[in-house]
Amino acid sequence: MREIAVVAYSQSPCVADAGATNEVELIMPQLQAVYSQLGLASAQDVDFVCSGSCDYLQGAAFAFVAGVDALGAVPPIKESHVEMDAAWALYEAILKIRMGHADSALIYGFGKSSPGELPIVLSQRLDPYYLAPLWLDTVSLAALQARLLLDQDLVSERDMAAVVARSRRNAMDNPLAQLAGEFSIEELLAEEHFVAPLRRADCCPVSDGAAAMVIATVEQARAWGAPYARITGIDQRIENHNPCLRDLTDSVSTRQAAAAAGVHRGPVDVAEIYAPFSHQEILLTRALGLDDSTLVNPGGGVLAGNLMMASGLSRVGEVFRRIVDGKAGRGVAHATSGPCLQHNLVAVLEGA
Amino acid sequence: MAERAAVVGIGQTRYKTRRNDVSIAGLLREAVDRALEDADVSFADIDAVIIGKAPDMFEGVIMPESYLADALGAMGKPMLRVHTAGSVGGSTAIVAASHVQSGTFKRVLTVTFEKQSESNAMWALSTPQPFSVHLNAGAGGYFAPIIREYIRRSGAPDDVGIKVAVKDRRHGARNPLAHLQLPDITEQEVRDSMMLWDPLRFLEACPSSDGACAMVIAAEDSITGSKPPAWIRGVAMRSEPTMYAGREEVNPQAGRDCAADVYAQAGITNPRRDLDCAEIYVPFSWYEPMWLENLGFAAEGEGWKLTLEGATSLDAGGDIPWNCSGGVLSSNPIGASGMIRFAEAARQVRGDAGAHQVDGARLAMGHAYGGGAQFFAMWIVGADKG
Amino acid sequence: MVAAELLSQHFELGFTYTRSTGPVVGKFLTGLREGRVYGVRGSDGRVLVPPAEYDPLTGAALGEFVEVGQQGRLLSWCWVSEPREAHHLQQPFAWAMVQLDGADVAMIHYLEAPSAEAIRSGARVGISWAAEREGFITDIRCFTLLEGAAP
Amino acid sequence: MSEPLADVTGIKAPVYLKYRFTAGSAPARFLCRLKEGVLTGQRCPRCSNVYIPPRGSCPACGVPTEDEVVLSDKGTIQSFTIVSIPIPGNPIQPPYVVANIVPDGANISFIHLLSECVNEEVHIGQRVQALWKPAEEWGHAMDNIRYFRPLDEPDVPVERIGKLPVTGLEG
Repeated sequence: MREIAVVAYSQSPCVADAGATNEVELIMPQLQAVYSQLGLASAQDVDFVCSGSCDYLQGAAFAFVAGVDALGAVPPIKESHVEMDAAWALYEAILKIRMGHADSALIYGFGKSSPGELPIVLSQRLDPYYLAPLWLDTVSLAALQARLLLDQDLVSERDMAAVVARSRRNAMDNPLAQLAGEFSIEELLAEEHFVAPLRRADCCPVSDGAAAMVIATVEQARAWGAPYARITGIDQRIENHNPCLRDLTDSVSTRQAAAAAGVHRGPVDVAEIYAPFSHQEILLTRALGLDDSTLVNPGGGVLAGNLMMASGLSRVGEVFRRIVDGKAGRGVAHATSGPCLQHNLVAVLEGA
Repeated sequence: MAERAAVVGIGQTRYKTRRNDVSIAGLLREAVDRALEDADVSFADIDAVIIGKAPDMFEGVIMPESYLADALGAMGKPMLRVHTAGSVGGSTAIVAASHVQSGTFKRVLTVTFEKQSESNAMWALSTPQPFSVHLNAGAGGYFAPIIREYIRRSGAPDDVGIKVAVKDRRHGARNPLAHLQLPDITEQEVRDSMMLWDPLRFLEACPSSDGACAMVIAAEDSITGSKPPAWIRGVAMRSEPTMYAGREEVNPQAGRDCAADVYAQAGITNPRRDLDCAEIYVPFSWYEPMWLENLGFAAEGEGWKLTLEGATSLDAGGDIPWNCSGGVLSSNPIGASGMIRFAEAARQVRGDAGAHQVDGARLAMGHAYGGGAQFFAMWIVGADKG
Repeated sequence: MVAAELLSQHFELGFTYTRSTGPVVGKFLTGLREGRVYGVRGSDGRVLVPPAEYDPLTGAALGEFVEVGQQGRLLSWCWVSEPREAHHLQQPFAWAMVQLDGADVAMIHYLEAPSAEAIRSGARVGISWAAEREGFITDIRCFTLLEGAAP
Repeated sequence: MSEPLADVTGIKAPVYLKYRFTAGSAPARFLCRLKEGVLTGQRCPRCSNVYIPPRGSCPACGVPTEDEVVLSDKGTIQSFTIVSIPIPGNPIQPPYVVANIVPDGANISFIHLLSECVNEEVHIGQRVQALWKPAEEWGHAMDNIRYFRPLDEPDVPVERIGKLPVTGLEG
């Protein structure tokens, strides 16, 4: 199988409200950034383009069609789109390179979640007969999961606060983060509950923004002369939809994807875990089989800023960045999608 | 470099205005169960599931692949949800094929659907947003002016669209799954039908259907089922922006480039001669002559002549029958319409197209387009490995 | 370049979808209208409530219905101190994961309770039916704590 | 005793979501000038084509368009259709003409209503001009232009549609 590498990555700041910046205007700066990292002029200089987005975030059908206006797709390009987080667009692009129909690909994800009430919007992702009509919001669903972990002594509220404190502290060095600062566990625990047992700080913020990445065969990466990180494993698995039909104290699909991606074949210096709620970071760290030797979410993770439809791709991008900066030799990126971690993707990246 | 892959199972629902006997999952399962049976496999034999549909607003279920995972036997497997507007049925088949052609999986299930009766297609395709700078005149309001320009340029007589409308409905009457069953339709009926978006009449436009289409795609060493496989000989996709200065809307470059790419992969130098039949996305009758030119079956300005000669008609014994299944003009569950074209092309080369079979078909094309005729997906399938 | 003011406007994206239920969902909703709760037996023998159309393990079509009780045990819950506009209860309420008697898995619905302090995991709860039932999931108005269940 | 009810086979599921939509910066600039009764486009720094309504990028080049250009409210019909069916949410009664109009000075058309015309005589290349609502009714909306209407000027040859300067055929 062809060896594939991440060669460029850029992410916008996570902002609560991008205001008068539309989707095209969100995407373009990120595209320009990855082009400039490689000396490319436009999407014409890669072989394939794939994006991830969701119409319902901004409430307009065909949101992704506007995204094409950011690409300079004249003459026409080879292009595709997933109505998913862009981490799955990355997955599609990898298959395209593996089959030999491309040597390089541009991947981008974007989301402008601020126009709607995101936890309520996403309640309509639940089954349309039993759960969606109840307007069971995503924060409440996560809180039900957190209660199970707490009741079974698998996690404590103090553990959760510790995750938040570390995220906020790590985010202080991350200029793209939305929430950062020095907080003690006691301070966090002193906050009142939001949707008990969750406090507001246990929940990721809603962010607007975009991210872009270029991947290529290792041969093409070398030809471009840019630093790269090889994708040595990638896998994604889905589980049952109804959260009551799953063991919510574990993430079986993350375990499956991690095993298939080969997470355990070597040391993991860094892990970027897509955990929108503090307890989920603990749960996912366990499902990925990681211990204290792994640095988890050194930029604060999505608790410091969550670009719906791009955060999964960003996790891969953050691992890439640490590897090419020489801060890690081997890292794991995780992306999630669906109610209570239904669908999970795991990628392993290693230095050149 | 790509691994060889083939369609080994195909399943479709009956297409209808309103499938009010099934849930959304039930609609998909009808197609999926038939595809699995056709391939003689069960969910246990499937490595990954690839699903496609057009905008989520049709059913008001956001990213419905989440809810559908259980019904598609996807537990513990990879899943991907494709959305490329109207071309999505074709793109989904191509993305599904890439799971096998990349050497990553042996056997995948792919399914596309639309349950348009849950809402209103016209509404779902043009949901209101503030500060809209365009007048909303429906899909026909977008495409009718392009058709008018085609007619002006080519000098085509005004009954070409009518002839396509009759031909595809007569084809559809051979296909028991087709939504519209109009075996006795006449040109006069089409001419007399209400003018919706001049020059487009009611009977020259596609219906709005509920339905699903599924396929099982397998690697060369994992072929199953008793029917011959349809070998995937070429796949291609192209996109261009909806509007840009100087854009050729009548004969989009994305379509021409996509066709050139897929023909090169399949070794086709003259599509009319080399292909035995084609399933081409024609939601408005006039798109047949337009696509005949765009896809290189006829010279520019000459496509309508093939239609008038009967070259695209199975009933007239044409040399290059188009849309023997009845096409989008006979059935249109939007998200599935592209995959139906791809699947029907495969049925032809498997010799399994029933009453709309083209005798001895060995090489066929499936085609889909979407957005403002800006997203294209095409494949060539053959009875031979190539 | 002319600086533009920020142009914002509220809008509602909405439709009243007409969903056909198919036989399994239809059986459950018909039961609700009659004040009964039906589950379905899965391939592993578990009773799933609300009934799944397709087996969560094998994907097989399911259809063996089992009537279950209208009381059950609270497996998990969370307290919504500030209900959102879309929520059906506008006083502070809980979401509940309830395993009904005779069922092997939980279902999620609203739980009406005086306060978070009145609730504990494992509590006994029962269905409070809507005054008028039409064959919709909201025929169950919510769950309520059963008398004497609170510690 | 009332008749037993039939089994449930369908439900009505209202899905209504509220959003606060904010126009993008390029569209907002366009709409603010429109409120003053001025049609503006934006020029691509790379290919020099002028886009109306501007969407923030030149779709062909994929670069931001920031150079604003004031356009004429006279234009040419690139193509059109006569709409005979009612469109959900559109109050205009059919039949009416919807035309792809390229305003002088722009290189792309937009769709707008054409009126005060004989529907059967509308044709490609025909010259038209905007009829504006009274200024006091202007808002951030394209319907500040009530409709376009035919202009007594010679037709534009097809190959020149989309290529006229702001001064139209004279220029």
